[in-house]
Amino acid sequence: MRFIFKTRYEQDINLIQHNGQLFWYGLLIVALLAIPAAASPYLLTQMSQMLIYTIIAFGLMLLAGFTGQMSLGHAAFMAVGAYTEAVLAIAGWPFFLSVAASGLLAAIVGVIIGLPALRVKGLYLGIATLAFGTIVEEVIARAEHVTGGNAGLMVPPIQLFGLRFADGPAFYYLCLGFAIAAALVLINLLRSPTGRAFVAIRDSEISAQSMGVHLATYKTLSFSISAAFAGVAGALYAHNIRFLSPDQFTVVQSIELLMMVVIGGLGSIHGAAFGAIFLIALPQVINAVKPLMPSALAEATGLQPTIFGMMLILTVLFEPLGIYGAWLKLKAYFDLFPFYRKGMFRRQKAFQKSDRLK
Amino acid sequence: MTAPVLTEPILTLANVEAAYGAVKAIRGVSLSVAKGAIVTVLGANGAGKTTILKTISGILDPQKGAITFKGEPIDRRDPAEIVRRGLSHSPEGREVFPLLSVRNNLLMGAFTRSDRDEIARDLELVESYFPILKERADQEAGLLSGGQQQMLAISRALMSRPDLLLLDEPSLGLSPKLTQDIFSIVKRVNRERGVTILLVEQNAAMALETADFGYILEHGRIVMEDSCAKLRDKDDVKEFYLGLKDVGVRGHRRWKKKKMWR
Amino acid sequence: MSGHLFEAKGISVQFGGLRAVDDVSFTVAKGEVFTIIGPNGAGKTTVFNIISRIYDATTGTILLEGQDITQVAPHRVASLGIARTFQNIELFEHATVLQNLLIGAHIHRTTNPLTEALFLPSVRRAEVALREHVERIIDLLDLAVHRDSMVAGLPYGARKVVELGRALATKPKLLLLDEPSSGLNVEETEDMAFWIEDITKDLGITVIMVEHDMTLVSRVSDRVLAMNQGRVLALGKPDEVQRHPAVIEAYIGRPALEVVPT
Amino acid sequence: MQIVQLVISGLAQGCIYGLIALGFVLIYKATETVNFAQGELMMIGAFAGLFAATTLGLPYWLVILAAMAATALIGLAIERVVLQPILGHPAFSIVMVTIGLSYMARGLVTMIPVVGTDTHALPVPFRGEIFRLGTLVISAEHIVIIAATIVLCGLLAAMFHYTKVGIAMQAMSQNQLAAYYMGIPVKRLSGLIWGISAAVAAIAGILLAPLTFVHANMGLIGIKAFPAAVIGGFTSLPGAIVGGLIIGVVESLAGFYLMEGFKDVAAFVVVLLMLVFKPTGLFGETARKKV
Amino acid sequence: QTQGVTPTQITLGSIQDLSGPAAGYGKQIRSGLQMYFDELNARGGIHGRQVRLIVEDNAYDPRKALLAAQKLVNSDRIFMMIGHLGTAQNMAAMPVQFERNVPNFMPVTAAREMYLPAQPLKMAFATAYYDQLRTMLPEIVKERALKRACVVYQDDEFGLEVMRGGEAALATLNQTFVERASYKRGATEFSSQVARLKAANCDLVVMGTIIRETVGVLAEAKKIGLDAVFVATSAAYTHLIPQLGGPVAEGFYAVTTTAHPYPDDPNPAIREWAVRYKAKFGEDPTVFSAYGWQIGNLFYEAAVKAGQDLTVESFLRAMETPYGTDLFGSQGCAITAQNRLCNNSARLSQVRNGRWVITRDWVHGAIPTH
Ligand SMILES: Nc1ncnc2c1ncn2[C@@H]1O[C@H](COP(=O)(O)OP(=O)(O)OP(=O)(O)O)[C@@H](O)[C@H]1O
Ligand SMILES: Nc1ncnc2c1ncn2[C@@H]1O[C@H](COP(=O)(O)OP(=O)(O)OP(=O)(O)O)[C@@H](O)[C@H]1O
Ligand SMILES: [Mg+2]
Ligand SMILES: [Mg+2]
Repeated sequence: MRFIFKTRYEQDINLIQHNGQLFWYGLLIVALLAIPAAASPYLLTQMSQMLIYTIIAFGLMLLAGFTGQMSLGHAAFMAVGAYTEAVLAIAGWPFFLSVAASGLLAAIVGVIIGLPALRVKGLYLGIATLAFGTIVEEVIARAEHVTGGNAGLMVPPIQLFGLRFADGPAFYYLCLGFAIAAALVLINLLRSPTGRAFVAIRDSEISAQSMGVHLATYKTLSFSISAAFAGVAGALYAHNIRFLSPDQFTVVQSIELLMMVVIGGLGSIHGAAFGAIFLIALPQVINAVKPLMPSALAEATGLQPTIFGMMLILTVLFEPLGIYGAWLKLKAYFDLFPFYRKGMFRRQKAFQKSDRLK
Repeated sequence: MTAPVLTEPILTLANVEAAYGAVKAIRGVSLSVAKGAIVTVLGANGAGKTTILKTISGILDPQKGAITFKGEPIDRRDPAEIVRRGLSHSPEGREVFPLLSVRNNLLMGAFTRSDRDEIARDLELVESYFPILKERADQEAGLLSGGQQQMLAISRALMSRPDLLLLDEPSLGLSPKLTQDIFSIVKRVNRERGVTILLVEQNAAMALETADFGYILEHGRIVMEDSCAKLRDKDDVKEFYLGLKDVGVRGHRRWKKKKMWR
Repeated sequence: MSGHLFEAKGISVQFGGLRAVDDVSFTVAKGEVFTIIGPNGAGKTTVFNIISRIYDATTGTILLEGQDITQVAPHRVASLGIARTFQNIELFEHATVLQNLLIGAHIHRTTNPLTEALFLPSVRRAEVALREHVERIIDLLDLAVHRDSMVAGLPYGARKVVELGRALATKPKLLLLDEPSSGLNVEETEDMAFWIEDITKDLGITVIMVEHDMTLVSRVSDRVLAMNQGRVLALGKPDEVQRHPAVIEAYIGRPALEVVPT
Repeated sequence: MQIVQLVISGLAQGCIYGLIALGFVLIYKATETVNFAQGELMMIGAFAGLFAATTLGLPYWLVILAAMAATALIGLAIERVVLQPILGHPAFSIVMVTIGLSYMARGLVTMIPVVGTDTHALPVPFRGEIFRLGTLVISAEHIVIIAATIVLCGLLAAMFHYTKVGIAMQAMSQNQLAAYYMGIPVKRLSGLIWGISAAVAAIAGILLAPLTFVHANMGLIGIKAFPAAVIGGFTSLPGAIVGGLIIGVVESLAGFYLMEGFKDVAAFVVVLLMLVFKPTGLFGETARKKV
Repeated sequence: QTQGVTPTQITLGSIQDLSGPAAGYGKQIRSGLQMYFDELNARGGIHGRQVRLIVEDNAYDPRKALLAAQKLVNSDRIFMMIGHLGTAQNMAAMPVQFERNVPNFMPVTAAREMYLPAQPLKMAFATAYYDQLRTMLPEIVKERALKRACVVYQDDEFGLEVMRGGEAALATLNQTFVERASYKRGATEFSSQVARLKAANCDLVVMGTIIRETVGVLAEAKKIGLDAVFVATSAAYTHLIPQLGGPVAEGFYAVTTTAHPYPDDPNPAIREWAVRYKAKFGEDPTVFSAYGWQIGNLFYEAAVKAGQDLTVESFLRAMETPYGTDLFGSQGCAITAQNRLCNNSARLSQVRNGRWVITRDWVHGAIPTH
């Protein structure tokens, strides 16, 4: 057990609360920096992909986990970012400019998609975003002269300072940089008034309003920040995948993004990262254990979706707070080690209340 | 007041402990409610009164201890099943069905019953207690005022014709006049229909006047139990629960006196 | 203390066929504690909802410091200096007490999302300042023990205090308290009385309160407005209103119960 | 005439959307969660019908009953195994579970040896039969679909409004805790509603089978049924059907009169317009919190 | 040392749709390939090397295809990508392969991008949808004296290719499409599309459709009485069309390359092959199983020619020599440095009495040069 005596208010505000944290996060960064030395090119691409999804997860977590707005159209923001980046890269824009443009354009689309959020909540918002996502997908497919339509679009590699950032360690470090920056932005927002306003909207719109929080402003702000994250991640994604087509950004993809934050643990920043790791690692793990399965099962066509669905169900069933929840328990277990009591984490009966009145 | 004939207990709690996650809310509570009696539990904010009631009606599973209702154990049962055994609970926070009409709310109170005529008669009865419920029969319950919802919650609990009625702060948010009415209704229901009542109240004066037997709860423990007549005589009860000092509870002192349970 | 801080001129609200508030006018002087009483469903909370702009008045105007605020947007009300608590408690359940209070101070933010994203030193300074402001409220209301607890796990009484604290954190001129003492026991009601006194005397905040506890009402209010069925029944000094026959008839019932120790 | 023909086709297709939407609304009304696996229940129902018709060789009306029964059982089982343990958790968690279920259902179906990833045809007695009314053509399949939809909707709406169990289901969706306090057997009713909506899904599946065949991904049509339910207000059974019909007709007309691609997004454009102009849908009640 | 080749083993990769909308095909191609290589390994392999085939799933999603390609190329270090299914999927995977000098051998998609622009690492066998129509459509139009051609197509690259091929074919006859209607992939309802065709009085409908959509369109057309000649590409040439469509599929045409291997095929070798296939996989083979087998066979022949020292270069050199017909009567393979397509021939089949019958034998299209 660790007791921290606080003597100044700043201590609550600081990024790092104590030396233990400093040590572990430091270690994590060092490990992340060291990965290219050990990883195969394939693994490195996967790691980059993971970092890219982490950025999306951060954004979606801000929206779904902290502002309480459901988005079933997040792939659309990714698509806007990815296509903007591709088109601008082809037009020869320098990377940092084009990536900024991708984020910005996605944010603008985010504001537009966020507009229904001003009138509808919960489930309805989910459907509205789903509808919007589908329409964006269709628009991309139709705007053939810009996006290449259903035939797809090849994305040129990033050229930065005369160097090629197409793949390998260079691209990985680029993604890492963006992911760390995204994490910092998210944490900073959450420890300041904006983040608290988001949480207020999530918990009670009516009293958020009487505290002077302008619902429309903050909801659209949350949508646009979240979309900007997805847009920037989409831009990186475009370079990692190098081939864009509208069917990479469907409703199913949006649902998978949402799945990612739920499995990771809704309402926590760590959870976002865990979710991204899960989403990318699971197919790898399934492939890795395939040789161990009976061949009939290993060759079964529906294996991957089945396992995906099963993991999602098991997570919600046994660990509603997702991977992050499990992580917390593990930590508590070790912190308390000899004093750990069995009933401590027993789940209570829970009772659902109507969302229609919020 | 004449003490009613105290028969065997209809409800007993033996050494019950309940917790919210890692927070223990009640610790080793033992109490018993005699059949036909009105029993009250008093205690400060956060003492665990609501928790006791929730544990009895199965909303919360006790970690330890046993709860017996009509001679059978009811701990760790499905709440709906406990209700069907003849227990009814008017919860803290009203908990009406906001989008159902007032009438349907009341009918849901009688969900476990199938005697149509009797239900109709009970409906008339509760509507005579609180005429507003009849006036607003078709209004959505969620749009009632706070006090009206409270009346609805109590009436709804009565509609199941329980053997044991748990009332959690029934007077919360009611006007002084209705508060008096509520307690007389409680008494009437108890006398006329033989319903046993377990009452949790902040209005200690009223509670002690209405009930036969009382428990005092502090920090999740029962610190005192006695007949209400005797409880009303204790100095600490007078001071902390009845406010019977010349000038308020603490006079003009802003600091708090420690309670010393004797 | 010249002029009114707040004035309601002939306000009415119609819900379908129901006139919940019917031509109500009153003024509140600066520094005053103005109490609204009335039977359940009289329209007291609705008056609050009009003032805090959750409902639109069907007719009538409301003025704050002479300025017409009948049409302002609901989220602007806080910056005009009006804060409120809710009858059924509307806190941010999945946030700590500290965070709840900080959200209360939202209108006093000096930073914007861009500087916050980078957490510039100015943001840090602003955060510390906000925190200091909020800590003073925590001290005043004795909330230090709950500072880092999730609101979801607090007992009813503590939540009432947190809500009061959150309203104070907006640094209001006019504070609307909807049944501040409901669910509190005598001792806690006493605390509430002290706080209301402090709020008006030391912080200079004007209070409009809806309350059913007549002891508290007599003790803290300067003037009392009694309502019934949406209309004004009586307006005046607390004891005058309490003695008003119509008020006794509709609201108080028989004289407050005296518990005489036997 | 052209337009009438288009409207008729649209209505028939709309009934299918409506039937799936009906399943959404049923579960929503009783548990206030959205079942993303409703389309997959429909797929399971269609496969059950296929099995009854081809392997068992049952007559058509028995095929329907058998499929309804089998799917209802599966619905019950799903409820019992994965939903009951988290009953009472936030709606969002339950939605995620149903998404997981839909993935699993799609995956598992393809693992069944004979079924696999193939497309199958369900033998139907009235297949290909058409009635002509002047130049108008109405197929028997469509008439059956429309009739079945109306009957089902009427029955279920009556259940919700007039029976104690129906009202109790609404009650438990609004305040589960209070439902327990009233002795409403929340768990049993939740199982019951899953069974019923699975049976409705089975009917939808069997009615849809002649039009789109039976295959593992046929449930994806459920995505179009969401807008239908929303347009109807999500809490109204007739609303679901009306919403479905609107979407069916709009699609049909958009496909004929508007430019390419409009047919596919028509449903979503309509639902967005609806949400902007009347967020509660055509028949939804405006629920506002009183403070 | 060439990637994926050891003294005892050749590692090949393939990406199929094993869980998505085209999973039926993917599995059959996999089975065809697997059957060929299993039998080959049992015979002793290629110059003493066993062939190991690693199949990845792309769920018909280009993104997954790309990741699968990265895995196969970088992690499993395959020698060659063989029989990859899907146009967009191949488009996504090829850059990854080519960066590591991994050839794309005989993808199962009839898109022109599989051999154009010409590139040594591209090798294709499937006559492009575009060319299928360009060669075959004028024949039908002239034969049946059709005047009003229409098209209904899936709104993606596949459907557009069909539409463009039809346009090119009609251009040679000074005709154009009088009506076009499209639908989104996965659509189940075609009433408004068919209504448009009917309103335009079409007598020929070119179909850029696959299976369910084909049957859906045919059924709707029959219902509202649109009486026309329906022609599709090899994408709709599968036994499922007559099986699902029943009477509505009668008379429907599809361009064909390899013929469906019916268990009662007149050719005893094919009959015997079908029996082996059924014994191994428990189901009757389809034309996709045959594609898989043909691709495996062509790889074998070229690899044998390449000799003991198997490298990408030696294999490509061997590939640029002519190959003859195979078990299924293919028109051989004549790949050159400029032409990366085996041949551009096609035939035409029609559904008669519930099965496919070849109605016009091989027509040789021009060698593609674009
Ligand atoms: N949902 C919860 N999660 C965590 N702790 C809780 C929860 N509900 C209650 N508690 C804790 O349990 C203790 C007992 O609460 P309970 O509500 O039973 O008190 P009470 O006596 O009814 O108080 P009140 O008079 O305010 O209603 C309190 O300390 C409270 O903090
Ligand atoms: N949104 C609404 N729609 C319909 N009727 C309403 C609405 N809000 C309040 N009412 C009705 O208006 C009347 C006044 O309600 P209000 O909440 O103001 O009462 P109150 O005086 O605060 O009572 P209490 O002391 O019980 O809280 C009640 O009869 C209530 O049913
Ligand atoms: Mg309580
Ligand atoms: Mg009120």
